[in-house]
Amino acid sequence: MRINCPCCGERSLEEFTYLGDARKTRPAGDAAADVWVDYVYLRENPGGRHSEFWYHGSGCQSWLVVERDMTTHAIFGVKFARDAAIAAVVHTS
Amino acid sequence: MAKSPQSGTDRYSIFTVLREALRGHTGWRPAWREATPKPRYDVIIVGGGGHGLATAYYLARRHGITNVAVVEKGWLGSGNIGRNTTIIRSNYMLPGNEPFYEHSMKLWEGLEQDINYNAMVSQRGIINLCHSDAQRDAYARRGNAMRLHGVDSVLLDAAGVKLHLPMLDFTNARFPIVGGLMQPRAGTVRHDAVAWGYARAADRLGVDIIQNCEVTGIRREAGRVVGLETARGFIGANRVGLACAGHSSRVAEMADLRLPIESHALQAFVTEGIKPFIDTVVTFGAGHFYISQSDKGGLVFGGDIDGYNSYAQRGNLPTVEDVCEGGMALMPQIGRLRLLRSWGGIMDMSMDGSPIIDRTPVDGLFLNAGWCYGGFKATPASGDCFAHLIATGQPHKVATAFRLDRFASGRVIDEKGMGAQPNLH
Amino acid sequence: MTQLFRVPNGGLIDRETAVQFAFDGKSYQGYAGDTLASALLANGVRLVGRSFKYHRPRGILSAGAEEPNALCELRGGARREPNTRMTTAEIFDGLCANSQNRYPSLNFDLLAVISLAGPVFSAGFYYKTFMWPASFWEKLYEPMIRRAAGLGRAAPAPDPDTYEKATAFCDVLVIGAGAAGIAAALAAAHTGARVILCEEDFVAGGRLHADRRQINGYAASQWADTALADLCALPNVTLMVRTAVVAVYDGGTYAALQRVSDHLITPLPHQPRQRLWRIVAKHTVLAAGAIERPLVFGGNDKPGVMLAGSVRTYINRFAVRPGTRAVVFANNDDAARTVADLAESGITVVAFIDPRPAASEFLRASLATSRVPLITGVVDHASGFSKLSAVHVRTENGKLETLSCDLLAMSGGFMPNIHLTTHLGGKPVWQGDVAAFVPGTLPPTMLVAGAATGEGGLAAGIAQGARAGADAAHSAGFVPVQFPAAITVLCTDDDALGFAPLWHVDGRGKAFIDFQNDVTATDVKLAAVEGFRSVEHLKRYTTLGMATDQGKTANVNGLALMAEITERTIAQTGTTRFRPPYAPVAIGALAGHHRGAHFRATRLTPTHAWATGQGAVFTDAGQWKRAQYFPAAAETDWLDATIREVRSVRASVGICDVTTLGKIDIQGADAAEFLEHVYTNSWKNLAIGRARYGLMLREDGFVLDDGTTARLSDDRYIMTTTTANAARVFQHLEFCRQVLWSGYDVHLISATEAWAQIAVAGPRAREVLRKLIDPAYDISNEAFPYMAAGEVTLCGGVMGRLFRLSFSGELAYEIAVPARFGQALAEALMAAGDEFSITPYGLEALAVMRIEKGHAAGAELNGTTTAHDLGLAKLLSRKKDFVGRVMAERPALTDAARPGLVGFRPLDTTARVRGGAQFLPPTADATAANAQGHVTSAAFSPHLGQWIGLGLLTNGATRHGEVLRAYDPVRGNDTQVEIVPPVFYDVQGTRLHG
Amino acid sequence: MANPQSAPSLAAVSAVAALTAPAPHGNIGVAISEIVPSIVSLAARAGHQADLAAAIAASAGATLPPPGHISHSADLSFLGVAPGRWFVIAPPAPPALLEFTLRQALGAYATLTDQTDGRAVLRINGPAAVATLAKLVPLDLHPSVFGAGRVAQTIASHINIMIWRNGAGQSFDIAVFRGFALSFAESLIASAAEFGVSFTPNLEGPAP
Ligand SMILES: Cc1cc2nc3c(=O)[nH]c(=O)nc-3n(C[C@H](O)[C@H](O)[C@H](O)COP(=O)(O)OP(=O)(O)OC[C@H]3O[C@@H](n4cnc5c(N)ncnc54)[C@H](O)[C@@H]3O)c2cc1C
Ligand SMILES: NC(=O)c1ccc[n+]([C@@H]2O[C@H](COP(=O)([O-])OP(=O)(O)OC[C@H]3O[C@@H](n4cnc5c(N)ncnc54)[C@H](O)[C@@H]3O)[C@@H](O)[C@H]2O)c1
Ligand SMILES: Cc1cc2nc3c(=O)[nH]c(=O)nc-3n(C[C@H](O)[C@H](O)[C@H](O)COP(=O)(O)O)c2cc1C
Ligand SMILES: [Zn+2]
Repeated sequence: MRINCPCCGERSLEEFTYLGDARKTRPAGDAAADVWVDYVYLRENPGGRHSEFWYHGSGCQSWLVVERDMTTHAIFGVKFARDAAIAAVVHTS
Repeated sequence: MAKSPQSGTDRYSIFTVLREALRGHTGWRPAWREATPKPRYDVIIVGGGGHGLATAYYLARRHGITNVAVVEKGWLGSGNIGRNTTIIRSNYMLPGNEPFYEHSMKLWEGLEQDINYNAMVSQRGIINLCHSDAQRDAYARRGNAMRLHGVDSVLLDAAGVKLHLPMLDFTNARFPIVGGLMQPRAGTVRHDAVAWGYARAADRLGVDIIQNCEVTGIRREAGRVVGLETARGFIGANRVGLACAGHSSRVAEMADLRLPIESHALQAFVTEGIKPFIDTVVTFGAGHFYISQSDKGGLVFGGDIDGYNSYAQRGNLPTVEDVCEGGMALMPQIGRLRLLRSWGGIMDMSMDGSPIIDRTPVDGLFLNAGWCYGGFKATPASGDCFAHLIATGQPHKVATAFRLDRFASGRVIDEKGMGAQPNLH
Repeated sequence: MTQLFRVPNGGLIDRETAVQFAFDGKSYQGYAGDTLASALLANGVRLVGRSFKYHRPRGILSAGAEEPNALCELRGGARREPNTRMTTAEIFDGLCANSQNRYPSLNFDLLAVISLAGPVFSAGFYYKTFMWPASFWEKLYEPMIRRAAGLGRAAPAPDPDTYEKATAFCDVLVIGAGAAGIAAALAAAHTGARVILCEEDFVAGGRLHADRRQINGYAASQWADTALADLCALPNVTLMVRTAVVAVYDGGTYAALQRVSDHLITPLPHQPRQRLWRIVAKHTVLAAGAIERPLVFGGNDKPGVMLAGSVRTYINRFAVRPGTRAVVFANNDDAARTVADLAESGITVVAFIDPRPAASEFLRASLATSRVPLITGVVDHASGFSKLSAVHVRTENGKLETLSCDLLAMSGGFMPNIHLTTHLGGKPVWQGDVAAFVPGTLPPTMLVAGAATGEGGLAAGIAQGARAGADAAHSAGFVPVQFPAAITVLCTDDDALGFAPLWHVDGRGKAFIDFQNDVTATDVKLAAVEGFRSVEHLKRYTTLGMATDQGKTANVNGLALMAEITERTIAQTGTTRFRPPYAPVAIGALAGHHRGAHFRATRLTPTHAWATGQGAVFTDAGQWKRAQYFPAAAETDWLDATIREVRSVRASVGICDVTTLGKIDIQGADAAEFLEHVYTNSWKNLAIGRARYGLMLREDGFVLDDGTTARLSDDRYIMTTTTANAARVFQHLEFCRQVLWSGYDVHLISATEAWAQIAVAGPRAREVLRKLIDPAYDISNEAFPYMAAGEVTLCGGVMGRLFRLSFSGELAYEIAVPARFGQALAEALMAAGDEFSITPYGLEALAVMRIEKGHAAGAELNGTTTAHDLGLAKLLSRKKDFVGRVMAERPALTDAARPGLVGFRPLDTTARVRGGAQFLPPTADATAANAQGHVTSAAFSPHLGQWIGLGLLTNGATRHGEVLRAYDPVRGNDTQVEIVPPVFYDVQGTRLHG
Repeated sequence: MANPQSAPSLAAVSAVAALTAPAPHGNIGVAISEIVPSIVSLAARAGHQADLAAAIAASAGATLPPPGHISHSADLSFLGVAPGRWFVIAPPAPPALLEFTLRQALGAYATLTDQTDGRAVLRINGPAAVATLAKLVPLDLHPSVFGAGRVAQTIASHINIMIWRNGAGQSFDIAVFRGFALSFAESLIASAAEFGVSFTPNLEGPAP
């Protein structure tokens, strides 16, 4: 698998580490307990497109959000997680 | 308790084999009938893997519930039961796990006679290697916990390891071997035979095994299960047990459930067949590598999961290299042996690395999942405990910790201490 | 006389270079350019192996990677290589090979008696018996089965050769250098694309060298040479022979195995035996040709029964006569070429046996030219003891006719070599008109050309190749250009296939489908009877296709027979899944350079060389090598050294390299705010020039790591992490910075390696440092108290950082200098401390002192402990949001009954307790129900003169004074211990303030 | 109190001091040498990207390159390694001098950390440099892709590295974390051995 890092270009899997589901946003400190349980423990795990955090640890050390198909491994897009995070904040506020 | 599954001419023994040899093997019955779905069953088990088939068998055998169907989307045994590296062991550390896996080990020990099928349960022992004093202490902790549960465990020093495994690299290793934890009763089992043996035994007790029957929906009325939509039509049942391993999330989603599970690919490898080379199972944690030899002669080995979510039953090259590097580091004699085949399976990686055998918020819907890369060894106990839960509504006494709500409560069973990150377990 | 079966002229062998080799101890001669198989055939050797289960005598079936029979142990000693295909092994002077899986010899194999009991040893036999008594399985049955199973033997010693891995990039990768592949490479290369052409064989050209074909008036072999020469002249083309592409991975990544030195007796100096290439290709053309299928009839496995196309390969490419009297049996016209080539090379062709009712014009014409009779019918069975002596033909009118012969060339049609099209999950589809599985969905950037498409024909193959090569280059961004002439004008001799299926002849004797695994037509029938009708069940029940050749010649025949028996079409029946690798790959090659000491990189501290000089014994801490202890001359074990080191530190002063602790330089206007989120305790009020202990949780509320962080200036902090967690913590902090709190002005830089950091501990520590730190800096207790931190210069202006931290409980500092000075600093400290008998100390002594002080470390920070467990609950701030705050409050994590940190000491002061022992009530049974916790760390305390330790004990904080058992059965220990507070030394902490 | 005059000055030691150089043989396809440039990491403070760029233009006369590219001023090279992050490389100098200088020039706009001692840098020169690096570096080093002025961070032989091309020829510099330097140099020399390799340590050692 090769991930096209928006900073470094296309690189092989071994440069990256995987974290998981990127659709989640960290709840506010005062959110209800079950919201936190959901955030920490429950996962989307779909058969198709999955949005996920990857860390380019052997490259630019950026956290990325990769849109990838869990069944075919096809990658649809890669962006900086920082931008995704900012976009999410803008979107919800 | 139902009667012994097979009797008379259908029994497997050297005599029936001889008889059939003489008449050209025309008298055998199919190992299991090709059942077509009935309109309804008392219990439907989704997933014709090891756990699903064992569950059906124990439902019939121990609880007398025989109006049972196992529905399988592909061919029986096409999931992880048909692609795992066949290691069985009960060398767990935490009290939530250990009694369960030991129960499984005991069931393995009597399995073949029970189901009248030679699954080649081979108690050849397992050795987990350690490379530092701290690791040795951690193994001692585990070995002591096992002893407290009445389970065999032996702490070996380097010389002790060498006695069993002279081919390991004791002289030039990057991570020198200081010892290991051995469980002599651990070993391997011929994986496909487990599926076939349980299927045959369940079939003989009246269970319908329905292949090529993908579940596409879980029909509910007023919050309780009434049956399943499948590729072969609707099938009714008030009790449904999910034993879908790597696909658990997708099936649970049909009942609007989200699970504390990610699906990950684990690869495995086999070499060309060679004459006996290694007599026990060895795991080399520092190198992400473990190995045993199949009775056919192939070295069967594996390592870490690929590390990203996947349903693809295959992995990528970095893991292949990583595993083979581990192999060469551990036993440089295998350099000229050839990798014959590599494949992958989809692991139901849970958030604490331990399984779930529990009810779900949907009435009548039961869940058996979260086996990670270690559910093969659990097959008999998982079937027994899941059957117990479905039949009685109560958790089996060796599986009380495998609750779904443990993530909310914090009573996680985290052997490795990696937290809610499945790819690290 | 040698090489009696060599044709006098022709072939791609070098008759000038004779090569001596040995098989089963007997010497033979061959020529450079031979494979072991061709050289053995040239010497008339027919019996070369024994089958897996029945130990049947076997000969050479094919001329390529699909070979199921002709396997040997190649070379000897540590270079012994079992299961090597003679058909692909190049010979070299001194080659030595042995047959395998036979006892005592190839000609006289006692185990062949198994063949007599064949009916009992049917498929699935094992599952039905060997069950009684249960205990006999491991002791008797299994060892017996295992000894009989397996083929060759592994080498007896570590592989003496080396391996390499390398990465290559190209626009177009062409797999297979036959007619189609050469055309593809030429077409792609002419657009300017970077092309890699991989060929498994040691000679490029594929069937162009194996068949006597014509292209544009040239002999095909000559056309190939010219085209390849053209290719090699282009700077943008790399031709790699002896290189098989073995696997396809995501993202256009391919694994290819280059056999760099397998044709040499040993690799040249500095050369690997093999090299694994990871090829990253924008686009790919698969032109891997096709594999011929055997026909299934009784005795089809006798030495002397060969694939018709391979017979041509031996004749044309190797100038070898594989027999003297031949029969050809085929259900297609391609085998007519075999008749012609046999006749031409002086082999008598007795007949062409053809099951098809009507022969094509092409076939008639070719047979007429060679004057070979056509018999419409089938071979009912073949006979002969250890090699073929006759075939028994059932003619169309039902008569059985015996034809004596020593060679049967058979062809059951062709199987396109589509292996690599399936690795990413593509499912082959059955194409009835060519009776073959052809590629289904392809990997995203792959095209297929030539015989691999299932559509035969040389001209068509070249045209397809050229088109695919051009298309691939175009997709990779290159502008189409006109094809070079060699692949534009195309004129070849006739192509004809005219295939009609014949899956099985129901005749006499064992009819083999999978030669290597001894799977017969009867086994397939048995599987069907027992319900193993899915092809995947068929495979697993009978082992069809599971041998070293992965059923390259067997699978289609097996599943076609299953389809016939179960009255399904082949399309409905389907094929089993192909899996990487395409051909078996040495594990050594997949590991490359990473074995032995180079398995993983070694990370060395700046004082490594110095510590080595001090006689240090090192231990692994992740990838780091750290000094474990420094044995002195008279000391016999680690404990002596450790006790001395601890005593020296506690009495005077010692030094220890602590560079490995993670150091993270945190800068920015929001640095403090950031720390508030990642640590549980508060940071904003930390003064410049001060350090503080910090605790970090995971989001699930369990402890992730701990360490100290110092504030160097208004907006700059230096954080330390534990050695073990340095990388994970850094990654976690970057996640917090980039994702969770992405608006902050804060930057993280790992500075672990930039600074050599040495702990100077003990009552004389200040005096030692005072000698090195430049006088401008006041390091008196008042000016630089416990937990002070700051920049200093030392040794006359060398910049440094000084931290007053103490893990040992003594007056202690950590002094950091740029890494290049690390070794000199250690030396300077030793010199400055000489008057105090300064001592270097290692991890063991460090551990003793931290246990005496009750500091948690790896064994306690094990990922399952909470702040409460470690007695650190007071560090959980209630005033802010930090990672893990909410989940840490779950009742199960704060439950007082959880195992909490305690200290303990054995009642018997001579007793030793070790990590991993379990706590039990003193009189309770040793059962799990009574277990109450465990010993996490233990050490001999020189201060107390006995073993002590830390543990995690249920309700630990309330149980000081209780006596428990520390139960350690795996080491044969069972000791009574008193539970005490987890601080054994200087409870008031006065020493570290001293 | 000790006499400051008697304080020993500290000697610098190379990260690959322990390397045994290969015995020279035949042609030298690859010449490997250790170099000791000053290295400082540079990042823009939040909201000050433009100020930083302007300050660099004013003080060093260079433009800050995008990731993967290098720009030069008279003495300095700026290596773009991540969004908003660069490594500044300069000729050998005493520790912290480069950081100090840059801090004076860039002050409030930049985050600076000296990395000189954190890395060891090896220079790989010669006709077989690319063939050698193919065994270690999983990047396409073809001049059309990784020509003059290109830099990348990647992983080689399990070790994180930063690699850049020197000029337009067959010359590359590779920076590794100091603790890995010996391991990496050994792999590099082993990979180059078949082409003929020489190794030149930095005899003066790093600047004191
Ligand atoms: C490479 C590898 C190595 C392993 N090694 C070991 C080992 O050495 N020891 C060990 O203990 N464990 C090992 N495991 C783990 C073990 O194989 C699994 O945990 C265990 O097999 C899971 O239970 P199962 O057998 O019921 O799963 P499966 O066999 O996967 O059964 C689940 C079944 O559910 C079916 N299914 C899914 N969705 C549907 C649907 N919608 N409708 C109908 N049916 C459906 C699937 O087709 C599948 O057949 C390994 C796994 C792999 C992949
Ligand atoms: N219908 C048919 O299938 C059929 C039947 C008989 C003959 N033919 C003839 O076969 C020839 C076809 O030419 P072609 O170029 O397609 O095939 P080819 O067999 O000439 O060449 C294929 C080449 O690919 C190589 N190869 C295979 N797998 C490889 C791998 N994984 N890695 C590297 N190399 C690999 C082989 O060693 C071989 O040299 C024509 O002459 C055609 O007439 C075709
Ligand atoms: C224990 C074990 C041993 C195996 N031995 C062989 C073998 O000798 N030959 C072979 O071709 N495959 C062998 N396999 C692999 C299977 O062929 C197959 O790849 C695996 O069961 C996964 O199925 P799939 O490849 O069809 O997805 C083995 C698998 C396992 C689990
Ligand atoms: Zn990147």
